[in-house]
Parts: sequence; C-alpha cells; structure tokens
Amino acid sequence: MSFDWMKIPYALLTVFIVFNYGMLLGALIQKIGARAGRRHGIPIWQNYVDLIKNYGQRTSITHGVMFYLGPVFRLTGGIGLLLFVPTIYGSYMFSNLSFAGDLILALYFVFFGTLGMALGAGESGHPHAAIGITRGLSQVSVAELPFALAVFAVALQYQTLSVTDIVAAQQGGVMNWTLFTNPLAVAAAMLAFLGSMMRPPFDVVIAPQEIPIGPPTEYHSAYLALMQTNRAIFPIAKMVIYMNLFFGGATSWPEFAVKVFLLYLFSAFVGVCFPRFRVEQSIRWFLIWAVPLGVLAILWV
Amino acid sequence: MRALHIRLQHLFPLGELTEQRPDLGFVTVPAAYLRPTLLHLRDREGYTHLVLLTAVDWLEEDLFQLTYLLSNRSTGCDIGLRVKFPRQAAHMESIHDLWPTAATYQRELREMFGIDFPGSPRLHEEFILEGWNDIPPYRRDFDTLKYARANYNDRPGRETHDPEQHMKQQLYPDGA
Amino acid sequence: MALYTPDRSQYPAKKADGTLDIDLASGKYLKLWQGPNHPGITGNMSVELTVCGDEVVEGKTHVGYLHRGFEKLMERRSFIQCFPIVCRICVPEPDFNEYCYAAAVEDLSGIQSPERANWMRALILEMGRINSYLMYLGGQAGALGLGVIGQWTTYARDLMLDRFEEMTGARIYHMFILPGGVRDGLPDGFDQRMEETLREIESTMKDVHDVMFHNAVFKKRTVGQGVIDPAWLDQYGVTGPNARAAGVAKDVRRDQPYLVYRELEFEPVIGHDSDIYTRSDVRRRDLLMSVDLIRQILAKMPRSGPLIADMPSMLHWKIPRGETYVRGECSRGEYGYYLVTDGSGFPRRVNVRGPSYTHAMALLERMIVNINISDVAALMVSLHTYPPEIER
Amino acid sequence: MSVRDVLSPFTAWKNLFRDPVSIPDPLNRAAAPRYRGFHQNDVEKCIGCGTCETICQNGAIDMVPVEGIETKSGDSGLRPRIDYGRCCWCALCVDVCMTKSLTMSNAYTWVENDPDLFCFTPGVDKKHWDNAELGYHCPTDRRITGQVRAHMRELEPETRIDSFVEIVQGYSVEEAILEADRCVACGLPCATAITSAAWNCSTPATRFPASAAASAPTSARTPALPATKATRSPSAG
Repeated sequence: MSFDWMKIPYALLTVFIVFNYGMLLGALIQKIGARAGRRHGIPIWQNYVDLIKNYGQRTSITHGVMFYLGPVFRLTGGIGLLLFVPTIYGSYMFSNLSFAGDLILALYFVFFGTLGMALGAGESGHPHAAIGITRGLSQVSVAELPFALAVFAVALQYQTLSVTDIVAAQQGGVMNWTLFTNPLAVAAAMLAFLGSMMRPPFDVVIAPQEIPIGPPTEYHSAYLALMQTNRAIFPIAKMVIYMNLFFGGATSWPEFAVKVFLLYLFSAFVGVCFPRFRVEQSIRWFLIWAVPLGVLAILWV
Repeated sequence: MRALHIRLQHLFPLGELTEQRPDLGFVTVPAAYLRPTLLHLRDREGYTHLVLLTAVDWLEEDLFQLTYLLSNRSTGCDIGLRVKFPRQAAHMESIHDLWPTAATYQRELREMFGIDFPGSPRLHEEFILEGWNDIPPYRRDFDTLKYARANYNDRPGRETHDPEQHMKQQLYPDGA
Repeated sequence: MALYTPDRSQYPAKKADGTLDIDLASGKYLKLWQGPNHPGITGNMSVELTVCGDEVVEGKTHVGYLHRGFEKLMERRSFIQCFPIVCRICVPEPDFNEYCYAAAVEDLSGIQSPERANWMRALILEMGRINSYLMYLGGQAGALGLGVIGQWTTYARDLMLDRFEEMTGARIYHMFILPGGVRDGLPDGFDQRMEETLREIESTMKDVHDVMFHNAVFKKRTVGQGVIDPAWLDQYGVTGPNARAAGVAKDVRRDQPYLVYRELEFEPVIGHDSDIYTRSDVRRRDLLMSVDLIRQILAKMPRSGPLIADMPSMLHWKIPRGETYVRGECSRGEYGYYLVTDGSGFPRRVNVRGPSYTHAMALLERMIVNINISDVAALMVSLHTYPPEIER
Repeated sequence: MSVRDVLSPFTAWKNLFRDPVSIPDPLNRAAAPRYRGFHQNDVEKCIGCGTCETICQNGAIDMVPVEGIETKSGDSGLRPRIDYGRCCWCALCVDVCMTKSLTMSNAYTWVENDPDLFCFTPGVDKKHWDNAELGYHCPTDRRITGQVRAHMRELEPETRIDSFVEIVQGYSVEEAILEADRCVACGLPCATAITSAAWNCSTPATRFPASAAASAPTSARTPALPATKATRSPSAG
C-alpha cells in the first residue's frame, strides 16, 4: 500500500476547518449556556480575540522543559486524534490519515493530552499541580473505562478496528446507527463523554474554587493560547470519534456540523444544571452507573 | 438588671451598676474576681453568650479597660463587665477555657493593645498585622497621622488655604 | 456504603499543649494556601491548610488583607465624620453598620430618631438582608460549580440595587442612615416598583429552589457535610442562620426587638440538621421571610412626618461620657457596635462585633478538620463570612 | 436521591427562550434622580467658607483661589477643589453647604488618561454634567447644622405703639445657644472685621459660657489630640 502524500495537506485542511468550527462552536455553546443564566453572553468572536492576545504574550519565568512541553503534548493529543480518524465518511479529502487499526490509536490519543499535562504541570513543582494531576488522572482514567468498554463492544459488534469500516457499517438509514443497534454501548459512552468534557458534574479537575487551580493559572501567555487552541480542536476531535462510532458518522460538512453541535450541546445541557462531584464521588458514580452499562454492552454483543 | 446586680453584689465586690438601657448594664469588676463572676453569670444566671471582649484605652488615667459583654437570650438582657488595670505591663487572665472563641479576641487584643493573656492559645501569632514594628496601634498614644506621614507619600499638588487667613491676606496685605 | 474508609494512621498526634505535632519534612503532610486571591474563598482572607492526602488535618484562618483600622480611624473623626466610613466594614450588607452606629450614638446622646425614620431603617435593613442572601446563594452554588444560580441571583440582586439607588442615591455604600434619622423619604412610585422587584425575586427563588435545592449532586455534596454541633453555639458565639440551622431560634429581631420589629409579624426560620444544605435552606427561607417583611413594612409605614430628629450642630457636637452596645440581626448573625464616649467630640472607642469574627476564625478552624480539600470552599461559604468584619 | 432531584435541575433551561436580562450597554445607563454622582458648584452662590473642607472626613477637599473671583466682604475668593482619588461621595459636603451652592449631579462616568485631572474645581473647570438637573441636592431641613437664622421675637404692634420698650426682644438663652451653635467657624466675618477683637463671630458664645459652642470654633478646626483631618495630607493641613 503506497502512501498518498496529498493526504497530508488535506488532513491539515481538516484541522483548519475543525479549529475554526471549534472556536465558533465553543463561543456558541457559551452563549447558549449564558441564556440559561439569563444573560446575553460573550460576542461570538470573543474566543479569537483572547487567542490572538494570548499568542502575543511571552512569559518571563522558567520552570523547565517538561513544563513547557505540557501544552504541546496536549495540543498534539488533540491534533493527533483528529488526524487519524476520518472526519467525513466517503470523502477522499477529509478521510485524513485513517488506517485499519486507527481505533486503538484514537483511544491512545484521547489519553495522551492529559498525560502530557500531568508531566508538564508536575514539573512546575506547585503543590496544587500535584493535587490537580492526581484528580485529573484518576477521573480521566475512570471516565475512560466505560468508553473503552463501549468501544470494545462496538469493535466486537462490527468485527473491525477501523473507524472507517465502522462508519461504513452504519450507513443506510438511521436505524443502522450504533445508537439503535447497541444502545447500551452508546449510553455507557455518553456517560463517559460527560466525564471527559470537563464540565460539571465532572469538572473538579479544573474547578478553581476547589483548590487545584490547575493548568489554566499555571500556564499563561502563549502556553495558555496553545491550550486554548487545543480546547477548540480536542473536543471536536473527540466528538468526531463519537459521531463515527455511534451516530453514523457524517457524509458532508453540514451533517458533521449538526451532529457535533448536538453532541457538544449535550455536555452543556447537563453541565449547566448540576454542581460538581468530588473526585471520589465521581469515580464511584462512574463505577456504579457507567461501567456496568459498558459490561452489559459487551454482553449484548 | 438591678436585681441581678444586687444578687451579684452579695457574692463579689462589684462597683456601681451603670444602667444604660433597661436591658443593658455595665459594672466594674476587680481583676481578681473576673473569672468567678464570669463563671457565675454563665452557669447560674444564664449569661451563656459571650458577645464581645474588647479594650478601651484610658490614656489620661493610665488605665486599660477590658469589657466582657455577656448576653442572656432568655431574658434578652446584656451585662458588660469592666475590668480596669494599669497600662504598664498590662496583662489579664485568659478565659479561653470558658469560651474557646475568646482566644481569638485575646489574640487581637495582644496585637492591637499589647495586653498579655498568659496561656491563651496561639497568642503570639500575628493576627492582622504582619511585620508590625511600632507600638500596638490601637493604643491612644499611637498617632496614626504621624505614622502615615512617616511611611506614606502624599499626592503631589495638593494645597489648601484657610479662608480666614486667605481673606486677611487679600484684603489687608499689610496686616492691618 | 463503606467502600472506602480513610486511613487515619498517618494523622499527626497532639502535643501536650493541644496543638498538632506536624512534621512537614516527613513528607506526610502538605501545606496549602487557600486564598487570599482565590475564587473558593469568601472575600480577602486565606486559610492555611495542612493536608494529609485529600483530608485537612489543620486549618488556620489568616486575615488582615484589607485591614484599614476603622476602629482607630473613627477615634479621630467627629461623630458625623464617622458615618461615611462605617459602611465599609461590610460590603455586601453595609446598612447594619450605619444603623448600629447611628443607634449607638443616639443611645448615648439621648436623641430619639423619629417614627418614620425607624420604619425607613427597617425597610433598608430588610432590603440589605435580601441582597446579602442573594449573594450568598450564588456563592454557595458557585463554590460547588453550579454557576447558573449565581447568574440568576445576581440579576435579582441587581434589581434590588436599583431600588436602593433610587431610594438612597447609591448602589453599594448607601450612606443613608444618619445619626438622628435617615436622609430622605421614599421616591414617588417606589411601592409599585418594589412590588415588581419582590415578585421577580420570588420567581427567581422558585427557580433556585428547583435547580439548587432539588438537585441530586448538590445534595450529595452538602447533606451531612460541615455540621455545627448545637453545643458549640455558646462556646463559639454562633449566631444568626448558622445557629438557626442548628435548631436554636436565635434572632435578635425576635429576642430583643429593635426599630419596628415589634409591630411586624414573623417567626424565625429554623432548621435542624445543621449541615451545609440546611444552612442554605434556612437562608433561602429567611430571604422569603424578608420579602414578606418588606411588604408588611411598606403597608404599615407612615408616609409623612419628620425623617430626622432635631440635632445639635454636628460640626461641634459633643456626647457625654458613657458606653453602650447596640445590636441588630444581620444576614449572618448578631451585628453590634460597642461605643465608648468621653465627653469630647470624638468617640473614645468603637468596637464592631461582626458575626464573622467568631464564625470565620474559631468556628471555621474547628470545623475544617477532617474534611476533604474540595469541601473547604463550600464549608467556608456556608458559614457566610465577610472578612472586613474580622479585621475592621 | 429521588427522580425529582435528577430531573428538576433541568428546568434551568426554560430560560433559553426568554429574553436575557443583562444590560447590553451598561455605559450609557442613566442613574436614579437622587444619585450621588459628580459634584457641581454654583460659583456665584459659593462664598468659599470652607465648611465642606472641614467636614470632609477623607480630606478630599482643598480651598484654592480661583482666577476671576475676587476676595470681597462675605466671600473669601476661594473655591473647593475636590480630589476624586479620595472622595467617597458621602455628600456630607453637600449637606453642610451654607449657601446650597454645592450639589451633586447624577452623572457617574468620567474617563481620563491623566490621573491629575481628577483633582478638579467644580463649577470652575467645565464638565459635561455641569448643567445636569438631577442628582443629590442640599436638603432644606436642618441636618448637619442649622442654616436658617432663628427669628427674634418682637413686640406686638399694639404694644409698640405707645411705649419706648425695645421692639426686638433678643434671644433667650436657649435660642442664643442654638444660634451660636449654627456657627461653622468659617472665619469669613472675622477676617473682614475692622478689629477682629472687637467683633468676633463667636461673641455670642463667649457671652453664654454654658453653650456647647463655647470652644467650638477652635475645636472644629484645630482639635487638640484627635485631629479632624486625621488622614489628610500634610500639605493640605
């Protein structure tokens, strides 16, 4: 199998589109959340302004190389995730660098960013960072568990580890989506989705009130901008996987936009209404509610 | 309030009652009798709530006054116990074992007035002032204006004129 | 469900004098500062936490970040000049400072504020109480990550600030209750706008009730957390909603009625579980009671008559020697002013008894032990403390 | 945990289709009619007595000579200059103003790059709120100090007509004390007196030593230990 070099610029084009969509979508969701709080919310371009400002600033202190690599790892996680899964099914331009076993790689990339952050923030030597890392890693791990179970269920169901093949199997009508062929797996995965979106009730990791002030304060200036870039790309990339695995993928950009928006809205829909769990409470919650669903999903198949 | 005062006077050598309002009275207690009086009020008379503990500096008389204000919720009455003692080497018995919260008041009094309460927990930890290098600031002989002038700068360009002097100067420049 | 019981074998032992034997070098413990600039802290104070794992073994309150020495400053100002600075001792509910100061001065100088002024004062104090509670509810929900409540209550509070603005001429520091009376009467059409505001607040509180108090996660975080033992009430001088949530109906408005509270109908709100949830609930119900009290006050208050007593010239006003203590029930508990005069034109000593003084120092330090670090913010907010009252 | 506890929070979303209540343009919101905003001073009415300076507990007011305003009998020629770095808008200066010249508009936004511009003389330095109608004004009743001179009793015309008794009855001791109490010790009449020893504003007070105002003029301006202007700058003192 020869590698098609043209795929690289096309994949980068995907990244560009997804980035801008992520920026706008982030602001849009914030505005929708603000409506629940009876506010007008931010201007839709506000995220761009913040990003440009932050990229224009430099830090004047030093913590060590690993500290600075933290946001880089994080961003790598986001972009890598996006690059190796097909964004638009059936499109040569936007199938990116997907290959037969990309599902495994995707699972790895979902975790990669958090791991990078842990290494980076740990280097700062700040006691809060240590607490934040512990919380972040334990919560992400436990939230990943039902997701992994759901992914196994899906992989078993379709007998493949290629995301493209999974999407292909879901074509031909809504009833072919995993959502309907294996609802238990989708339910487990969606609960995991809540856990990984850093919104209440599972945002204790980045909760400023509850001490581990965490990366957003430790990292500043251009590093913060890197993380903001990631915040525009990574959730979308994750939602692309969800879309592909459970909701029939997308065959065109408009379909992609609608599906991602609805997925994004789902996390905000829950997030606005609830306060957050403590770490051990959320771990317990995942173990009680989400993991059994995942196990059942596998048994179902 | 009067009846309470009469009852107390049988037990302790108290001063006259100053009845500020029907439900509020102040009475002077000798330092040595403070603790039994407080205990009696707390356990026998229902004055269980220590409202506040603070000091007054009577610089001219060279005295510190400590005021222990107690409240009885069932009768809605308050009594203030005044204890006076010399300003030099000021110290007073600690009551943190009667009311744990008194430790906080005593910490503040030590810092702000320089009154010592031997045995009170964390008495010498800084409460509000970090790195304070002057006499305790709530004493009357501490001059805030002088301190401010010595330590802070004024905004340049401020000057005022006394209307009377200004007028005299303008109308009678020769000082007539 | 005992899935996990914390291992307390690592915990520090007590030394002879009651303090903990904490050896930071052992690596078992970590020192953390929550505050002074931190979203999870009430105002400008900080708590020095020593943690063992995720549990707090010791917490020490540090204040002084906004100490301006009000009590000392007042000793150098004439009685009328003290009036503009007292309100700064408590930002979210400044009116109690103005009232207590004015009442203490009136008590010592023998001046009676007119009947109409007393009704105006009660109205302002209840409006301020609503403001303070609204801010608290937003803070309590926000400390646990439920930001939407804060947005609603901020809106409701803003409406109340509008009413304050048209009545007193300022939104935050009203500087309206002068010694001797109040500055002005009600503006035209105030009653109707007030009624609209109260309705809006009631509807907001209904939403708050649905989203915050009937919330599985909020209950999970607050029920059974941060319990104040009723036996501590006298030991630590606990007053206000903190005491009422523990089942003791301490309320100065009822115990020692001041202003016009004798003529109003109300019953102190109490709760029994004394945890964070109960304290929030007591405050929510107290807020609704204040709404009712404002309606009663507006219905009963006289609309004409003097607003300020006949005062001597305040530029050279002297008050004979004496001392007094005046208290009121603010949203956090008993607020009082202890005023000593010496016959000159200046107060000899003013001592402000803010309820936070005991709540945020001795009580918080006692309660903070053995809770999770994540709960520190929620616990602190639930005591409803405002640091300026501590350091004055 | 009941089902209601899980579902009830979602009612928050009912606000989604309501109009937002936040103010889109907070900068141009008009303040309430009584708002204590920026100062206005009617320089024609102002006599430069400096009482506002005396009462200002922040030490924000200086009395400064102003070009074009002559010192003449009954007018010191000074006008109050306010340092907005210190002002707390308590409006005591407005309450105490002897001539009711000092008022407050309800304007509350003022942007400058140069911080020194916030030290200004109301009425002299022209500002956009100078002609504002609304705002806090000096109240008419006696508040901080009496402003209306008490009327002296006079004989009834019927009695006057056939006697040589003094028509104006003078003040009773209480009235005189109250009248002396009105003195704000501005010093303006004292300065214009030909010999200040012969006619002094505080004369009524010395005639009635019982008066609270006996030592008032001195104590209000230069008190012995507790300085009135405790926080003010030395240059201003």
